[in-house]
Amino acid sequence: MSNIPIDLPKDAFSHMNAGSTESEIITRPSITFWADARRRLFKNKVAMIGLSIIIIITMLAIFVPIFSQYSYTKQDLTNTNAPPSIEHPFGTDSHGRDLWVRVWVGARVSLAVGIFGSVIPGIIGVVIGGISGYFGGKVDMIIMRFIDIVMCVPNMIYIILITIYIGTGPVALVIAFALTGWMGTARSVRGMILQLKEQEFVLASRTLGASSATLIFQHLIPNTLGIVVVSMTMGVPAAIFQEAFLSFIGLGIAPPIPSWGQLANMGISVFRVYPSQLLIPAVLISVTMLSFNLFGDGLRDALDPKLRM
Amino acid sequence: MVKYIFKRLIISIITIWLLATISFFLLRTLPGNPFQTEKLLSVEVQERMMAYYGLDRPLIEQYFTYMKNLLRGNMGYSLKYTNRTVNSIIASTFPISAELGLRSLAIALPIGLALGVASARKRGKAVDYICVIVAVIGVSIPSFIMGSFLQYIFAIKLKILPVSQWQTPAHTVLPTVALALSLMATLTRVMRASMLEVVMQDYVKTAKAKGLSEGRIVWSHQIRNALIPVLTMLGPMVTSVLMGTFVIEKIFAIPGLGQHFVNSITGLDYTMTMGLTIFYGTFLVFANFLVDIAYGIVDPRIRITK
Amino acid sequence: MQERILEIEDLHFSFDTYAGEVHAVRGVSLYVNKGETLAVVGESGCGKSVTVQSVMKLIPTPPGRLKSGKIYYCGENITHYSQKQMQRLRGNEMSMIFQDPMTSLNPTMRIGRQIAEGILKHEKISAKEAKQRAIEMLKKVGISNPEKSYRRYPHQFSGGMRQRVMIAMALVCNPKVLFADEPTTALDVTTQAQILELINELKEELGTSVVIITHDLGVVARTAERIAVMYAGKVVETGLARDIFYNPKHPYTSGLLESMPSGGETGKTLASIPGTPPDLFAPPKGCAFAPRCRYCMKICQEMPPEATELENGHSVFCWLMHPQAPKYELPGRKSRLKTPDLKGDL
Amino acid sequence: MKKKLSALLLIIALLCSVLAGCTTTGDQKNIDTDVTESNDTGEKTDTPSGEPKLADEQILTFVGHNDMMTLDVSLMNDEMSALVMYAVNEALIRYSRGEIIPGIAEKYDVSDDGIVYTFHLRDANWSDGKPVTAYDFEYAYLRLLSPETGSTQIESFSAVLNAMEYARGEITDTSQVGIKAVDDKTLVITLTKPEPFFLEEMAQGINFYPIRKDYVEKYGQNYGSSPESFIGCGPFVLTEWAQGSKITMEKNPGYWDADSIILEQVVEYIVADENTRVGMYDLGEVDGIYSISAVQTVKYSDSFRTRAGGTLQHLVFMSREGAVLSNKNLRLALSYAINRDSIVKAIASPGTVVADSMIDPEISLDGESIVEKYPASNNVHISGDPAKAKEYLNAALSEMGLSSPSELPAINYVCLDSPTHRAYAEALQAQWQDVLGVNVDINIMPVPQAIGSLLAGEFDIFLNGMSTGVAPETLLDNYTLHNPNNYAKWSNQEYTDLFNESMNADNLEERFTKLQQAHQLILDECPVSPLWLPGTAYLFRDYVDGIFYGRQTGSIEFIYAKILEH
Repeated sequence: MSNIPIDLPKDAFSHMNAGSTESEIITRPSITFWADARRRLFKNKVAMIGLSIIIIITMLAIFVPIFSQYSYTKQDLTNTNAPPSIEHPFGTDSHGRDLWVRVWVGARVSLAVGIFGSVIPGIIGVVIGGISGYFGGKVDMIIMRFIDIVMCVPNMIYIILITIYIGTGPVALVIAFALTGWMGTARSVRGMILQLKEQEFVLASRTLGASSATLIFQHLIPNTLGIVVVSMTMGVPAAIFQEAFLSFIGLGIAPPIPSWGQLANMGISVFRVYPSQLLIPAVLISVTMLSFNLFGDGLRDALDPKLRM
Repeated sequence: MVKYIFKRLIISIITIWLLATISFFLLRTLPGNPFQTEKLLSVEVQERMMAYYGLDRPLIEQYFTYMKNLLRGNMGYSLKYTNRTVNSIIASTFPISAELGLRSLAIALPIGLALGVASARKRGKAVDYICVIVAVIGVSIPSFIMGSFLQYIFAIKLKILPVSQWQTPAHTVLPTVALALSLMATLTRVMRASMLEVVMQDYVKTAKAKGLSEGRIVWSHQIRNALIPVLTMLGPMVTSVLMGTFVIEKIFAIPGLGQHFVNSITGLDYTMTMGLTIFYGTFLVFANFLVDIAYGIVDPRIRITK
Repeated sequence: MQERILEIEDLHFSFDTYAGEVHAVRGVSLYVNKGETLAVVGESGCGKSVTVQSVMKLIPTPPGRLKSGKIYYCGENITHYSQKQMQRLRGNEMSMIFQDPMTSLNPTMRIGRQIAEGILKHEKISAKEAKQRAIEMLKKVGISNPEKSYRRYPHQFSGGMRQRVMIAMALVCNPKVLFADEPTTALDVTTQAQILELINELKEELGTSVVIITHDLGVVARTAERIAVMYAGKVVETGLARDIFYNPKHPYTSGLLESMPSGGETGKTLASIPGTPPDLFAPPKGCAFAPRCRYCMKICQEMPPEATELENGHSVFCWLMHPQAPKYELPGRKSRLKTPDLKGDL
Repeated sequence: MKKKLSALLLIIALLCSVLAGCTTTGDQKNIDTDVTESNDTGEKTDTPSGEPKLADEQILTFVGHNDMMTLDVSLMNDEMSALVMYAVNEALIRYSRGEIIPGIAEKYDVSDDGIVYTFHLRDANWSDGKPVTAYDFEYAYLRLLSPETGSTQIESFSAVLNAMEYARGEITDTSQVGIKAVDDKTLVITLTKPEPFFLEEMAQGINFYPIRKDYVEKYGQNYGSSPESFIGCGPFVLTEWAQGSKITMEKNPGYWDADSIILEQVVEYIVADENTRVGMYDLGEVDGIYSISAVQTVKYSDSFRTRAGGTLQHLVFMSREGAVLSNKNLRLALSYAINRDSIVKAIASPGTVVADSMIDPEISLDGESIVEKYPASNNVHISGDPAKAKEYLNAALSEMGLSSPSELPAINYVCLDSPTHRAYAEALQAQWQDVLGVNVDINIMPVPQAIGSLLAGEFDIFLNGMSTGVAPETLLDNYTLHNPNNYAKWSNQEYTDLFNESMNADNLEERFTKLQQAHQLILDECPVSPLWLPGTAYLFRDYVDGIFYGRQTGSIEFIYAKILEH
């Protein structure tokens, strides 16, 4: 008892009503899952560097072609394969076109193909995987069997087949990616849904009479969203890669629209003679991929609930 | 077990049959004529060739003929390599691609997994960042650029390795490394993610509470469990790697199977494309089967006992 | 005075997170005597698990961080033991059972090996002998057909059986202290009783001290000789089980007891403590329980209460114990202690 | 771990430094378009001063881009097979250094009416020692024509009596076909009508080699798919064919003219990637590259050589009723807008020559170029004629009732999936846009689909490259009425009449005059527009002497080459 201060004012022991004080207010801001994820992401320097590069490249892709004095189709056959100069910061290509503009127009195409080529199959995968996992039984069996079969077709053959059917524009490429790229996502979403389905909150919602659609779209899919978002982010560089590969085998986007894959492919054929024509698109592809991958890694770390404290 | 294998076999056969059927009709509806090369053939010759190969017959009849031959293991003659059978082309090129693939896997698997483990164990530290960045660079450079650079640096500039061809072990170094780099990168990433997941598990804490050393915990409790997701992707990965990679084979002039996957479809070589699709599909089904068995060994929860 | 196996003095333990520091344990002092069972009771998140896990140094740094305080094991200061030094203690001198037997066993390793690897780590015996010991231990924890079970995988056992395996694993090296972190929470009621029975039996047989962490007063009633009640990272009351049950001095303890259903009084609505525990990102400057306390006084919000020592080592951290404070009769447990009701979840 | 990491970092550092190095050196170079002019003869090193010493080792290695498809003469239709076949087999007559020289046939007689050709065979042996007989030739030719064989090459024999009828299955009796072995040493070929270009066809064609019947019978459909299943009678013997990788040929000591063969061994590597091919050449792993692209010649501006001709690249305009380009003035506008010269200089392979007619100027009879003697031209200046192009465009627009080129319907340019075709398409597209403001959509397709579109008429513009053959009418033949190969779907009765009159003419003068008129007509109507005769650049070390590239594809002649001391 000796350590208790003796000199306490009389009113120190006056009664207070519980709950009437300020300390009742919970001091820690209520952190939702997404807010928490955002906070973690912003703290992740590597991911933020990745994001900044993506933003810079996107900005350049949007604005350079608008403000440049050259158009990406304007040829000058008397000034072909020029080295970088003040007039042409990246030099000119085999047709004497300004590579600075072509690279940034190519960025538009590659980024668009990358983003749509990843997001659209991602969405298809989520919907099909969600349906398959949720309904289970015959529906699941048929969908999974179908995926098994389709996955047996070598991806390359499949994509080439589709591009032969529908052409080689950016839109056609995105369609090809959409048709070929949804299976992986569908499978993993299905797996997650199968797990989630058994959990209490879903049972609770079901007993309260929620419809299938409500369950799938309000309970199940949001809970898989974290992983899907991560896989879509990772899918962007994969799609850019895929486009580059198709360009390499000659089935990329139709000229005169450039893409990074095409520029790199053009560059590779002249790389011994004019290395800058390969280096520029190669570095840009690699840096962009790197940024998306780093950002995706950061996103995954941020969205992993197990790491939440 | 026998029953399980039997059931798997039946499912596999049905899968491959459906695969063959779908690819057959998909391919035949493609526009174009397989006999046309840049040297134009006259309409007469072209029709003659269609008739010669029976491609003018009703599609359904062609389908049954093809299936009948397929049952006997005969995938027909290539339409481009006019007097070589698809079987013989696969038989002569697949071993080369498979060798390259196996060499790359032999490098990529241990290093990739080790980097993944190291990175996860030192999460957030310099080692982690270096591993992650190395891994990400590995998947961030398109293989045609990576392959060309490696060749340019080590063969042409430094002159320490041969430029191309598939002859002595020295010839295999560059293509193996070029292929292994991207595989390694993928494996590192998957293993890292998987390890991070495992590290959080309760049984790791249990093992720690038992007084086991770090090394022992990592080795016998974490890695084994972390390998499970890696195994899942190994089936398709091994299949596609052993089937050859177009880009690497082209750059390093390796007479493997990979080039045929692209050339046969762009050249509309029906029999070759069909043969490759079926070969690939069968191989994948088989690889997945093996993976499932391996799964059972690593993860007793799904051991096949029925 | 009995031999003290473990003593914790003024332990402070925090987690560093992106959002800031979480003060999970804020000055906990505890001790465990040889051969006795100490129950640490409190709501989830009050820091009980963190306390024992920090004793065993199971929490990785970062994010965990031992800020201050001292830990003595058998009189030796182990506060700053390295992981290597701890490895010799863990499993051998002190071991631990976790809450969820479903996830605490490695799913890909035979249980026999999981038990034996602990023995092999701490004792210089052959693999064969280790196996023999493990089989004996399995028999001891009541696993039928231990030879066969030795070769089984965790998923082939039920939850209760798995917890038995966990116990076998924890006790196989004859540790002096067993930490049981909510050992029955994940089990069904009948199994809970069996597992507690088993822990009690083995404790008697092996002379092990047990620290049982629980939020379930029913569990406490069945096993503990002494009780420490924790709230918001601090011990608020500690003493012999009967003193705590029948003569609680802290309003929180009293509230806990009131919210525990008792066998006799059917039809009576269970009391509950309104409000939620404070956030440990920014612990209140006064008594952490004050906002929920029906006896709250002005001083409670200003200053943290100090310990008031009563008889039999019963000590309370509450301003009500101050001589100047008004006196209340706090309700305690009314029915007899020896009719435990195991449904007393909070 | 650390070691591996540092090794990786080292590699990355190396990469950076090497690449940085090559940027600076690369900047100084630029395409020197004059290079082509100083190098367009195929025989640069062919005029040795004095007697150069031969190297001890007579091994020639070179690298090509494609594997050969088959060694079955009857099925063969690709360049790389032809290349090897030229060395490992021998036909009755050979085409070498631009002229016809004797092969297995010692001599031949032509009947006065120009219909019956009699070949007298020399004593020559197959590489296994058995004699080559006229029956081997008869068997080979009839096998090629037989409907059982499935050959794409039957048209090589179209001049031969009843050959096409037999090939089509209209007659089955081979004795009615004008190919007859009289005895072991005499082969008689009878034509339908006199054809002065038949010998050229035989010499330059790739399917006139003999075949050993016993080999075909032994190996069946696998005949010619490996060195074992093939036998030839040429100056070299195929000893190794590592498919997709390497072809090795050794000198055939039993060849009748073995004394003039100096090389002991020829090795061809097959490497699909051009950077790799050039790298092998730089490192001295090979003595030559079969063909290199225009851009690579920049690095070897004083050592590469070129060859030209054999193929004419021309635009086919879809002229069918209802198509956008059915308007003649629009077609002419497009043709006049093209600056052929600038495209050839900037993009085309060195050795490429601008063309203004549909007949290869190299096609000649008795040493006289036919198109020079009977000229016809599209009259477009090699640098194009923008003013005239616009005139034609305005005329076309007013005929079509349009006020600006932007109102034109979409014009679909179907482009073969190849880097050069792509580059041409992009250049043409830009010129049409610049000069005329006409927008053309490029649609790139893999070869089978692209040609499928060409045959089906599903295109507006198609850049077609066709072999010009040995006879002047080769390309013009297709555009007659109702010809299934009339790619432009252009129907012109006058043209058809003129062409048929030319074909049925009694004498050469009339034949060529009528052809000249038809030729001029098609150029004026412009369903097709000649662009250029593409050349090929190739690279051989200076010490390789006696390499000659023929006019036709696949006729690289290394058989008489020798390796000089170096």
